Amino acid sequence: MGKYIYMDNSATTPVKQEVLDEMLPYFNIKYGNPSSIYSLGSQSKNAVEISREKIAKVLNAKTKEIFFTAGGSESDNWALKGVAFANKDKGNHIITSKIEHHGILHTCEYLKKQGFDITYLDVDEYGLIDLDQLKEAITDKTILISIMFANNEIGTIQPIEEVSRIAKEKGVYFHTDAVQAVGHIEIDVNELNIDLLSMSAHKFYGPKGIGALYIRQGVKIDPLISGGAQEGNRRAGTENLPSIVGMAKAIELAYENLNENNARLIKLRDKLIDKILKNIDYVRLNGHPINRLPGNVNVCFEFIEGESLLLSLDMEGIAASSGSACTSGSLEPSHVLLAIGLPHEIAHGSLRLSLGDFNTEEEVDFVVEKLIEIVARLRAMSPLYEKIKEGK
Amino acid sequence: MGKYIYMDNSATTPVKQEVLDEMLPYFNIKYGNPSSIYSLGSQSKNAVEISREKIAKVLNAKTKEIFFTAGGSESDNWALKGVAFANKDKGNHIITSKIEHHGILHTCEYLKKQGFDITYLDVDEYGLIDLDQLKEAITDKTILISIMFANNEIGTIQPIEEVSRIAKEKGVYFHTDAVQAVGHIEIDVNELNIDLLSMSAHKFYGPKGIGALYIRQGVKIDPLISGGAQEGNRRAGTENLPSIVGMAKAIELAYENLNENNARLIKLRDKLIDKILKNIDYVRLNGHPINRLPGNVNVCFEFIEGESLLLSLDMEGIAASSGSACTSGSLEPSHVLLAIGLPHEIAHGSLRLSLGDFNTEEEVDFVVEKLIEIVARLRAMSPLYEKIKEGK
Amino acid sequence: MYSEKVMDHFKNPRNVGEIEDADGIGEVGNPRCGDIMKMYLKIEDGIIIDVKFKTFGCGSAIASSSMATEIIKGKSIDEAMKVTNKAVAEALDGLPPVKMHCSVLAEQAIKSALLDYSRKNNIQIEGLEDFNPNEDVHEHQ
Amino acid sequence: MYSEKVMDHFKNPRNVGEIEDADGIGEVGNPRCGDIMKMYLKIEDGIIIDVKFKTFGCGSAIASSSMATEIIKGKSIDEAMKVTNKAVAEALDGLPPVKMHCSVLAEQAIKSALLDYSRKNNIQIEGLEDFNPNEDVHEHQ
Ligand SMILES: Cc1ncc(COP(=O)(O)O)c(C=O)c1O
Ligand SMILES: Cc1ncc(COP(=O)(O)O)c(C=O)c1O
Repeated sequence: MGKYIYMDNSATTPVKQEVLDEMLPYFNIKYGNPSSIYSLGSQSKNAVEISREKIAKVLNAKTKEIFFTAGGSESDNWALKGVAFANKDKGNHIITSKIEHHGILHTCEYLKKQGFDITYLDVDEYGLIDLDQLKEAITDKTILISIMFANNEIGTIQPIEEVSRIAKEKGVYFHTDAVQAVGHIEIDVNELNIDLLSMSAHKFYGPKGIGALYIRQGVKIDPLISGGAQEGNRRAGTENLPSIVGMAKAIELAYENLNENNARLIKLRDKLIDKILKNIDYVRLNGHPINRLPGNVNVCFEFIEGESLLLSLDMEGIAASSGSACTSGSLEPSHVLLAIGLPHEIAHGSLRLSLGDFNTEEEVDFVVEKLIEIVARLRAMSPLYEKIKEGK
Repeated sequence: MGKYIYMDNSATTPVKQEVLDEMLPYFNIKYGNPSSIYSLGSQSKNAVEISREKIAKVLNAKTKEIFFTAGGSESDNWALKGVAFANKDKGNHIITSKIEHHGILHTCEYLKKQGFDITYLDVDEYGLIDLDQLKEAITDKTILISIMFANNEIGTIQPIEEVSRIAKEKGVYFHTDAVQAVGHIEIDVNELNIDLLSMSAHKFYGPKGIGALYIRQGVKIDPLISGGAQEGNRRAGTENLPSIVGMAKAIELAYENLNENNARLIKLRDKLIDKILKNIDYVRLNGHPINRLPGNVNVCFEFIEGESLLLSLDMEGIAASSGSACTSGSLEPSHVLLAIGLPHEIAHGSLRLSLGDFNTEEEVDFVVEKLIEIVARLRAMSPLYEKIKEGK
Repeated sequence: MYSEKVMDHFKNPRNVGEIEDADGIGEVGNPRCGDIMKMYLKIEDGIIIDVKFKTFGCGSAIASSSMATEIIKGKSIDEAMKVTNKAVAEALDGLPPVKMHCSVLAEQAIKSALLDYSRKNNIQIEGLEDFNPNEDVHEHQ
Repeated sequence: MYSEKVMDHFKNPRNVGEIEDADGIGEVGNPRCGDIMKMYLKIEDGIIIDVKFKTFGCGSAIASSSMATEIIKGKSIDEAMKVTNKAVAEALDGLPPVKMHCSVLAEQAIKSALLDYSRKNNIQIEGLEDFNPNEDVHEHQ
């Protein structure tokens, strides 16, 4: 079998060696609490502020507009709950889409229980929202629009610039869950008119459990975690020093060679897509053919179920993911696949291969080879495929 | 000057080498997302569950009663907001004390704005709450009592068993902020009848940015961070794998030799207290003389101000902390020192030396020697001391 | 997540396939829910002399089908009727709680195939009076 | 946090002490707020020929006092009156925003000592008409 082939980079990524090297001294040498005034403490404070600056620079934000959190989910919760509660005198209506991450959707459900109204925008077969539907949805009670930058399952990139222009015209805050986009796509929060943006380091070769929320200066938002005076009094808790330093290093690395990296990834991605579509029948590509994340491949194999596909791939040393219900312990397949119009039985046969910096062309070839075998084997076992062959 | 002397272990601690060694593979080798079903993912899932089990065991909790968070502040916010909102049909009254950490106090202020009533119990000169006052404060609207296990500034340990007995008798949930206690004091959540307990790994030689909330089975609580199905659907976010593993290792180490370690620390602590009280005049010990954290020393030097004391100590290579206003950028000295009845001017002269596993007797001797010099020097500059000498 | 037995039966499922001239065929499950099991029985003198299956579903669905066929092969109809979902799960050294419905599906596939046999041959099988092959197995979780 | 200049003046404060037969003594600040500055002036022919201070306060309070005494030593009363808190802070290569009040305190200590001198000598010093030595410096932050 040889080396393990990791094609689930949208789920998480390994911490790059350069990132880990940067982090290490902060565990047990430069371990001072950034709030402490002695030298060991102010050294830590400096490290936090330099990290904040690095992240701000990449996004063209101001340094003081970056707030560290424990990851994408906290950032999403903070953005939504924080803006909702701080602006409830202005209105109680929030607009989002049907294909957001659960970090957004479940938070919206919570806000609904607290008296907020939520509109969930539809998406088309490629996963794109409809800008006209968005415009029509805005009322004088709308306080926030939250549309993800790029979808974690099907990779579709939304027309963020247009969304934020509409939000700005109507004087509504615009938040984007950019957890899958930061580190992978060029983002300028000013050019794109973004008010709040969520990110998470482990999606771009930084450590797990650290993220940030960009909050444009002047945006009215309550804290989610109150307490100490950290993060300009807006997010309490002793700073996760090594992870903050690691996140900054990781984002720097990600944007250092973004264009070359992405060119390579897109080539790999398109090769993988092409080979799958050519060599296997009854398969369809999910997500937008062009406006998609550089590393994202998402396909549905009819007549087979995703979990057995993943287990079979794992047996060959290949890590991937699926939107099948069986992989999550829930009964429903992925809400994203249903939202783009897939029938349940086809959604169950979905496979996401998300490519990253460490994947090679040889791996792509190997994976396709194995996929052909596995799909054939599972279909041979499938009573659904049998019917097709018999022409029923 | 020689080695840096770190006596601010209540602020944070270095990650122990054994802990870091345990963490390292999880950054870039065993980096799978615990929610993924392939082997790299289930390996991670196992690591999380084994860690949870280790922590549960130490506290005599059930494994599924331990929920990982990003630290003490998140745990405090979750406990208070989560219980408050989930039980608001039962009542809107919360009881806490005046000497809680800001993670509790500022969350209570937030809850007050959301319509909850908060009672802040007084403390005596040693920082102990009054159990009779507690009993009288409970009404039929009381839903939660939150009393810290041990105070972070003056080290006083509260009569937790009695507090929880009162809470239980009245059918009120009991939360304790045990951030300073876990890893330092034996805690049995069942014997002590604790319903919710906050902890933070960086206070016991684990990494920063990771903590946990113990939630007794059956306690009604809303999530603070909604989203993915992690942590039994109660705390969303990709698990901070290396830190979770590190926290578990750190807590194991802490309780392996707790009694011997504490005997050593208490000896050091008492030596430090004795020498300070004997060699410097106009000084008083803050906190309880006996019921205090093994490593906590907190004294007030009259006529001098804490920040200049800390800077002077730092110049000698000694890290410590103070409850002076000037160290926090606020105008008020520590609310804890004021609550135990210290006048402002004396509270400004407070010094906390918190001892840890790496401090030695030689360090204690050196620190006292330097303290004598520094206090004398600062007093020689102080117009307040001048008046005393002149008998004014 | 899965026991070694489950993985073994997933990797090398026993009795996969169809029986051309089956005496009883049962199909349970629902593609909407991501699992369909189809079971073929060859019965002689009240004894299940051959059994095959086809399954669309997750790893534990495939393993449960495989194990169920192994258990009933060579057994009498009465013995096969006594095979519960628990027996299938236990024979697999257990299933994760969220996957127990797969073993229920396997039990139902057996019963469904036996029902088909009983109807075709116009006989009564004790225990199948109230059996409803279209019952939603996910309720059993 | 602090500039090297601040740390230098904190470590080695200039002109610490008292002047026995001072011509003007000023004390500003409040122990409740954690800072008191006391300044002693020796004045001859309108020139500050000696100055000493004592300060209870944080590092920047001590450094600000020290710097203020250095600035006004040898200066005329008029020149000393023109020393602003900004000048003190700038001479220290800046102070953190939350510490600017320390430089205000230093400016007030000078003025307060000059006020004492003017009263004792029954003279008017321009600019001290509206000076209130008890004003809360923390308002200036
Ligand atoms: C008593 C107490 N509670 C809560 C906290 C907050 O913990 P953390 O900084 O890990 O969020 C601390 C430490 O800062 C503490 O000492
Ligand atoms: C689009 C999106 N939003 C939010 C999250 C949550 O991030 P985290 O797991 O770091 O909390 C993820 C990843 O899990 C994601 O893909």
